[in-house]
Amino acid sequence: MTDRSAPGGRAASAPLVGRDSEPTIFELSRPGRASWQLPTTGIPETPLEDLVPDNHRRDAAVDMAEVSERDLVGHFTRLSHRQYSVDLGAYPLGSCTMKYNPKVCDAVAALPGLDSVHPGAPAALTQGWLATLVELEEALCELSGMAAATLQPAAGAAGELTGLLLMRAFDAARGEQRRRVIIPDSAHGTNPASVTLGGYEVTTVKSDERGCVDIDSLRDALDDDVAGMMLTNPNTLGLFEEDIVEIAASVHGVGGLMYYDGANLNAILGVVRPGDMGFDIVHLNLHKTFATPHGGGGPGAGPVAVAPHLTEFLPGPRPVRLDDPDGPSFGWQTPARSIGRVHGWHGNALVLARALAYIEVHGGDGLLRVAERAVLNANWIRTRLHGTFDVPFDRPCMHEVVFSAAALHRRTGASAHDVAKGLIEEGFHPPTVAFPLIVDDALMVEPTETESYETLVALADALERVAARAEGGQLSGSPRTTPVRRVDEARAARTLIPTFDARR
Amino acid sequence: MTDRSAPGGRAASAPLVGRDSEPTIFELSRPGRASWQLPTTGIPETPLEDLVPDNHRRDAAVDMAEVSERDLVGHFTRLSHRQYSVDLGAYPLGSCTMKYNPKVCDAVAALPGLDSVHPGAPAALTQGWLATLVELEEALCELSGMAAATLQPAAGAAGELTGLLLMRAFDAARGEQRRRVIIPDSAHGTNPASVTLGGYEVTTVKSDERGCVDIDSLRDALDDDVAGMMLTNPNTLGLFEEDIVEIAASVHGVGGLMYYDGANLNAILGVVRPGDMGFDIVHLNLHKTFATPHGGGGPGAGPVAVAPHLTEFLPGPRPVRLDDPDGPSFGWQTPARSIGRVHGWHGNALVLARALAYIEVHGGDGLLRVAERAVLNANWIRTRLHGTFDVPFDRPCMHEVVFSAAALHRRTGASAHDVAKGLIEEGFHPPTVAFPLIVDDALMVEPTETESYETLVALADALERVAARAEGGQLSGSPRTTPVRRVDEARAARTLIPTFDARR
Amino acid sequence: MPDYLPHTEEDIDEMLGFLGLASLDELFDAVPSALRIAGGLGLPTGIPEPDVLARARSRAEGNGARADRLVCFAGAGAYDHEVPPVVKALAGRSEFVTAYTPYQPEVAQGGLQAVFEFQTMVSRLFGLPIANASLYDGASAVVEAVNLGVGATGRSGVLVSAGVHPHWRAVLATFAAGTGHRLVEVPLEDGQTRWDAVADEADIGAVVVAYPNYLGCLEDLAAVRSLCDGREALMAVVADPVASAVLRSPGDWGADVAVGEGQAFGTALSFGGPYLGLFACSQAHVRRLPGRLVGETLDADGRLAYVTTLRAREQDIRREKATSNVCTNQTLMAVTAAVQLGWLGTSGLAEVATRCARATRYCKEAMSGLAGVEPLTGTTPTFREFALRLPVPARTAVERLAEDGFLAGIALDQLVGEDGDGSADAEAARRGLLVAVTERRTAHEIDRFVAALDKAVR
Amino acid sequence: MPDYLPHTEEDIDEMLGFLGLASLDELFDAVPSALRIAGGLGLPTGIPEPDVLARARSRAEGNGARADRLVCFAGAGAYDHEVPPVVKALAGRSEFVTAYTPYQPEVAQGGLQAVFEFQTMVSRLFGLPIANASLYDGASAVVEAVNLGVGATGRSGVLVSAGVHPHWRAVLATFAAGTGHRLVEVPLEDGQTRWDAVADEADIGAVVVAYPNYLGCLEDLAAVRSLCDGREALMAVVADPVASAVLRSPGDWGADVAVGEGQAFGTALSFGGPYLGLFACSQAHVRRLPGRLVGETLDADGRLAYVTTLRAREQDIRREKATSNVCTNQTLMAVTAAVQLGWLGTSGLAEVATRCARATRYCKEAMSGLAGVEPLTGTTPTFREFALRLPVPARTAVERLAEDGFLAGIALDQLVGEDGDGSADAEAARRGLLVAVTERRTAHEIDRFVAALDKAVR
Ligand SMILES: Cc1ncc(COP(=O)(O)O)c(C=O)c1O
Ligand SMILES: Cc1ncc(COP(=O)(O)O)c(C=O)c1O
Repeated sequence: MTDRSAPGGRAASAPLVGRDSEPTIFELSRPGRASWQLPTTGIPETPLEDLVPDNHRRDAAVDMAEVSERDLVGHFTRLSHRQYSVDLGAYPLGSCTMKYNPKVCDAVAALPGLDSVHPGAPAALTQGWLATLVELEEALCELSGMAAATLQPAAGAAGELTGLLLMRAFDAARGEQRRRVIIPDSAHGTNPASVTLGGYEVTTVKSDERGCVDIDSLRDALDDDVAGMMLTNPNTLGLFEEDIVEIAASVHGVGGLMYYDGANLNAILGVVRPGDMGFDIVHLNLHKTFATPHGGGGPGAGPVAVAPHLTEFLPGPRPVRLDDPDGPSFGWQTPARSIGRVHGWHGNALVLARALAYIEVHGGDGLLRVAERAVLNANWIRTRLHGTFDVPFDRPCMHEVVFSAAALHRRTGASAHDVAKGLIEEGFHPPTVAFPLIVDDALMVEPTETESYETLVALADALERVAARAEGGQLSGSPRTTPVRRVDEARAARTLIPTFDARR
Repeated sequence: MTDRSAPGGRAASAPLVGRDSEPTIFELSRPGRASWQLPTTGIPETPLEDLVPDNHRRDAAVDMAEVSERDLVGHFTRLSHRQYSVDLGAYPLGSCTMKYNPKVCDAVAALPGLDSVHPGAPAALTQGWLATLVELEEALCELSGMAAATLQPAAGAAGELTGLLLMRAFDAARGEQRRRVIIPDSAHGTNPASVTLGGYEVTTVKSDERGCVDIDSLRDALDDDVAGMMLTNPNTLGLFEEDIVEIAASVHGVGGLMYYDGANLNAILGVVRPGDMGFDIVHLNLHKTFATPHGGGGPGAGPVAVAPHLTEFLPGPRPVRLDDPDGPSFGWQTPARSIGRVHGWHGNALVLARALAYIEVHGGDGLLRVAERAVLNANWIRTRLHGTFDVPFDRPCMHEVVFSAAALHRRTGASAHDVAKGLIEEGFHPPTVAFPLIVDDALMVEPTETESYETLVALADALERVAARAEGGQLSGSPRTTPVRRVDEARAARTLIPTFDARR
Repeated sequence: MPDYLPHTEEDIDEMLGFLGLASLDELFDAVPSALRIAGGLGLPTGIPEPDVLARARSRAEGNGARADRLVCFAGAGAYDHEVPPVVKALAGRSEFVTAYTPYQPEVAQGGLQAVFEFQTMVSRLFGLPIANASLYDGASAVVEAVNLGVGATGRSGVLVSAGVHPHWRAVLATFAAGTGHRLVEVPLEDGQTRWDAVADEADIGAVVVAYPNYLGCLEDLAAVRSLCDGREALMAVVADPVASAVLRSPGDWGADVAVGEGQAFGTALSFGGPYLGLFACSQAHVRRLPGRLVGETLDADGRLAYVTTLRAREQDIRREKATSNVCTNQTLMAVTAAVQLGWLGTSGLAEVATRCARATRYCKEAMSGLAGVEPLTGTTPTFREFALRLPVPARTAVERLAEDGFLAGIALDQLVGEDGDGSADAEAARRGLLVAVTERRTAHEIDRFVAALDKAVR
Repeated sequence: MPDYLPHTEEDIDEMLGFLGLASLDELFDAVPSALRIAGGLGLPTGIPEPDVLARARSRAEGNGARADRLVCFAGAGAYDHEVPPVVKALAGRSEFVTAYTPYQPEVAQGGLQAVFEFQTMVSRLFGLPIANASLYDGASAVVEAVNLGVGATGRSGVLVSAGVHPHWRAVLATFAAGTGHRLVEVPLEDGQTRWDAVADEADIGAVVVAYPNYLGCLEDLAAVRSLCDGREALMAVVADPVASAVLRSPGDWGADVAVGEGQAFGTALSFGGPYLGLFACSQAHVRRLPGRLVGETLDADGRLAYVTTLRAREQDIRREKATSNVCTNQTLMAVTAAVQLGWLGTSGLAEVATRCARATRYCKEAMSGLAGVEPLTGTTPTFREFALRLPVPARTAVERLAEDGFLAGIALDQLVGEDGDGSADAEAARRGLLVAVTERRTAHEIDRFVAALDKAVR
């Protein structure tokens, strides 16, 4: 097949009528063409030369693509047809919680009274936004069992780092300078990376044969140089750390703080709260649990909630309720010993507004149902596919389940990666592969609560067919039905072409 | 290949990952599932039995599909991936004017102050809408060279019938009862159908060897029983009726009225006006010329503009400017001898608002450019493909050009229809086939002004490749790359299955 | 400033060169120069998009009656129903919006299947096996029903209940001037059609009745069926599709044709259009069906596929002998309705209808208690709309209530005719107010509305 | 009332049966019962969608500062630029909105290619060969630039111009607590950085300067380049990407890293987020690049394809040794920016920048004529934003002008710190007003704004 990347208004590059590539917008470009239109302003047309001093002015305009509005629309619409999404089908990526996001949340975020508000406007003119933030904070505190929260962090990893800086501040305030933070070997990669950026050293503790923190290893690792421990619960294997009370007590016992990575909160909404488990700091991934669509990579939001002894360190300024009966109801306040800002403004506000809408529409009762259905779905998949793939830690899981294709791999040469590509041909987005790292050939399935029983059955059937094809040695050519076939990732890294201009 | 129409949340039915069918929503349905949510109202929950008398109440609820919002979204999003559209690529359907429609017009139609207005609200509370309608009417009159217009007709055909009833009313007012309306043999099918519904008989006049109305045949057909003549100009061959002045004079000579089918107005915007050519009644297809997206079959709008001697017959009530300096600026008025209403309310108002926005953004200057570019594009295609297909009436065309695949058909067995299917494989929507009826194996190409030169080149290249494949006898299996392959139309008519319930 | 035309100067030069032309003007050489517009169109020059939007916004501001400003109690065929964001998102997808009529089924399966599903839903709702892909609106659907009835029976007399929406009757009358149908209006009494008033009419091809009728009243369809049986006329029911969710279906009552206005299913009030003409009929009349019809078939590989079918009825083939002249229809609204009905599902559709009935009952009862205000249709059961006789002209009441934040309903005289005719009936109509209450109205809104009406009619 | 969960009672029973469980509760047997929430969450029960929308609308009403109500002259890194309907329509397509990070490139070519195009556009704009797929916002991009600089040089001292946005400097300071970077703030004089004030600072890994800086002023980047040369420090330019359309690019001035806030390209004001962190660097630093990077490659058939690349830098592989902890980024805003820049094209981008400069000049000149009002930064050239010293506290002016329909700008003391510190500088800051003027502002708006300011400061 040739790689025709011809310009012109064909829809050929949309999968609807074939598999031809879509040219880049730069290839569709033609000098002199344009689509912008700007308002009539009546402002004198002073030449640029009189506005920008010579030594600062660039010689020539920045070379952008030049296309008509029609070609712009064709291009990006065709690109959209080359992109899988939750709205097209199931997306059982473990750890990612790719649930369906109610469209009402989009409608809220698109309200002109929310999306056209300048973040620097005075509090008196942004009371609606402040109310939104404060109400969300209160709901998140109730859900996590914490006392107060900052909504500034723009994603989970930003929340982690914020949490670690809160640890530092707490340490410093008690005149200490602890150096280590403990994380389990199953932890998500952002955890260790954040620890480093927080100025701590990582101490990794092993998982035991049940897939949970090995209490003995943990005890060995603990001493008064430990600032705290980061943990998700359920952990990244989808298993609930049953010894959580003991773990928390041990860490607290050496004066450390417990940090909860909330990426897996979906499993325990309304069932159990991190605060009640003994955590001191909790970040929440609103883009996982609270239904902000992931945008192909973001934006998200990673608020951090903390126990009472840490509230004075929270980033500021924070939106707060005011008492003054004559003045506005909400204002900004910076906590006494705040670690400072962690975001240019107030956080990913529109994401926060979506999360509040999501919480309101579900309510306390609905959020519990979310957790129940998520866990039900995951366990059904686990039990159903039990014989098809190995389940390294084989017991009831929470909202996700980790299979291993290691045995299959040894037997047939087909890795978890191959299984994933095979599943694409079956019409499903694959599960997460190669994570968590402690499972060989991991296939991590998180169906989420919004997928129906029929979808689970279809997904399980598909995975069984894929496994059967693997036994028949038929997976290596997959996928065959997609706009491109298996992509050469090594080549991309070897011969780096990060822009159109780097193309030879 | 099997016809797996399995339920479940696979995207398999989206072309992105394969060619499996999408199940109907009824197959995705499962009793007890639902996605509706309705507002809290606080109204007492009186049982239905107390609200609807027994003899009127149905026994069981109407069986609709029962799906979750997630499955609803999956289903219709996947369906959308099985649908070609202007936004995906060129759509050179002759007579249909499938130009790109600026998104700003959608934004106008979505303004809450327009789309949430009840049509029965008093004039004082709908001044903005009345202004919209009046300003549009004035612009359409200027463009068509007419005195006044009704905006009620919901599509071109409705406009035609309205125009014919205006003829009747005009006849009746002068105490006549003419019986015949003349149309050329190249006319669009709606013309004769409308004539019948208007209570007239169709008299067809032949086209001459230049593709235009044969003046002699016309003269033969004319007498004082002729109420009028319907004509498009440019005609459905894309050719300008050069003798239009003479034609109009002849028809007027016997006391007939000239009716202009405005479906082809795109070609002459700002160049020449139907009124100046001698037409008395003009309908305009706003969904062709004035950029309302066609919606997969509609809605459109077919306003009818008339010369001064016909304004008193226009449908009513009509939006009008008022003179009263103290009262509102706009009101409703029914013309003295109105033929009556032709629409349940005021016409397809949101389509009308889009058309006004389109006219405003282009302006008089821009509309002329529209016509120029549309005609330039069509002539370029004509000249370029001149050797590939026959051009039955081979001279400069206006906004569209009719080729004939008849010779190709005879030589290779590949019909215009086959050429169309071959072009789909090339990534383009095919031209109109089998219309106009007077050309054998017609292929009617209307590129429109919004397609770029590159697109024209790509389209012409593709048509040449298809013709070459026809010579090689390779077209009969086309298209191969689409969600379904060639569809059995005869079977559909033979074994009628018009609903899911009619499936066996 | 750029417009939407992609042609660069070089493109134009190159293309003209290829054509052997010296200027764009020469493209129009076929147009007699005497006819050419001299000096350009008398229209302003183009203005940029943001300016166009600003103008549209300022016009929109001029619409006091926006449903986001005035609480809407107006109906008469156009209702303020709930349309959720998800329906707008799906029906607004550009593949549905910017496609043409599906002439090439291989690349139009999405739209075709959506319409096939729509047809199924309408068929189930109306209890008839055939439903088409849409007509312009309720009014045009009635016209087509009558045309079908007259065509099928060869008899041009048509009994039309005065309970059919006055505008739709007006449209029927307009088009009857062309078709020559003889329309006989059958009067109402207490909101129900007095068929006995036309007992002597002969040569009747069709009988048209609305259910519920435009005053919200339920009609006796069994009586209509026997009337039709007696005359071998077709029974055409103009059904409110929301009411059909809880009422016996037209098919169940024996209707040959059922038509209606589908705006209630996902389409905004939109100042009256684009709306959605619903049309269903019995198997016997499928070959007279107006408009488009999608059918199921197979592709060359034996795969399920959809396609427009029975095209031989249509004007592009049948020309002057076509069953109808409808070409462009309202497909996008049909797709919207399919999405909305998919969202509602079995339970939601029944729920909306039930809530409308409840809210209407709640409002009607509260209003009947007001001094000087009385129901116009006696004790005849109504569904989601009812008419009141006020002590003041209804237009005055509507005006006053707008100041309190309500679109109070539709003044009957406005609906019946622009000016009225000065008769006693006209006077009655002047004091008649048609009030509709949908599932969106809260008890609080209704209570306030009732109080405001009480004040306004004193 | 339905929610978003598709499980019917029967589904649940069947699934539980398959699992051998008697109740949903048993799914949570692993959770120690003492920890389980008793009596449900302390949150209200769920309310239906329309009620949620109504609540959000009423909150939205509480935001007086909506740009559709107050004419916006506020900037400070967040600008009221034109975003056309076409950009919203395209960037809002659900395939872009509801996809995850492109872990499976075969079904993510659409998003990957859009980001590849975005990277190319940022690279061209900043004049540097490498650009990543986005960071959270301008502030986080500065943090990452400093981390890269310190990492590359092994020197922890960082000179940070006081012209960098105060919030961003605050964020830098917050994170420096973890990384241990030694931040040295370099003061401004008349809106330009006084590098001589830190001539003695040693062990400098990076120098950070804003161009234009947050007061709108153009800085001398040649001086920064030679400063960096002298110390072998990395030169990091915080560039306003709209200004970059007409100013010499950071790369052209010799920057090693350029970062910026991309909100101006198609993203609404959004009360501050989600925005778009732009990041570009020279080839030398590609392996220290934070965040995601899309590269071109081939598929198994030799067809062009896109994929995220150099993943070995990222935390999921590198863990505690990763160059950055960023995982989720702001891809949707990057796609939006690609669409917006595609819409603007070469000429439109230059046009927007030029119009901003013109409108700013127009406004600045008119304001300088007002009694008691003077420019804060002397005669230093500014681009699309400028600071004034008012005779009254700026917060007061902002308050008063809101009543006239203007969001007058940002009071400098609000930007610099919540409370000020009572010093003379703080007093100056209290009277400082930062005014931004975009291409959306008309002469008429500006004239009225100037008149209103005149009145407000008397
Ligand atoms: C378990 C876990 N922790 C942390 C993160 C990081 O969150 P973010 O991507 O929002 O930075 C993720 C996200 O994938 C995760 O799955
Ligand atoms: C030449 C011509 N006339 C009339 C019509 C009918 O217009 P409509 O489809 O809007 O009823 C068309 C539409 O295809 C047409 O092309």
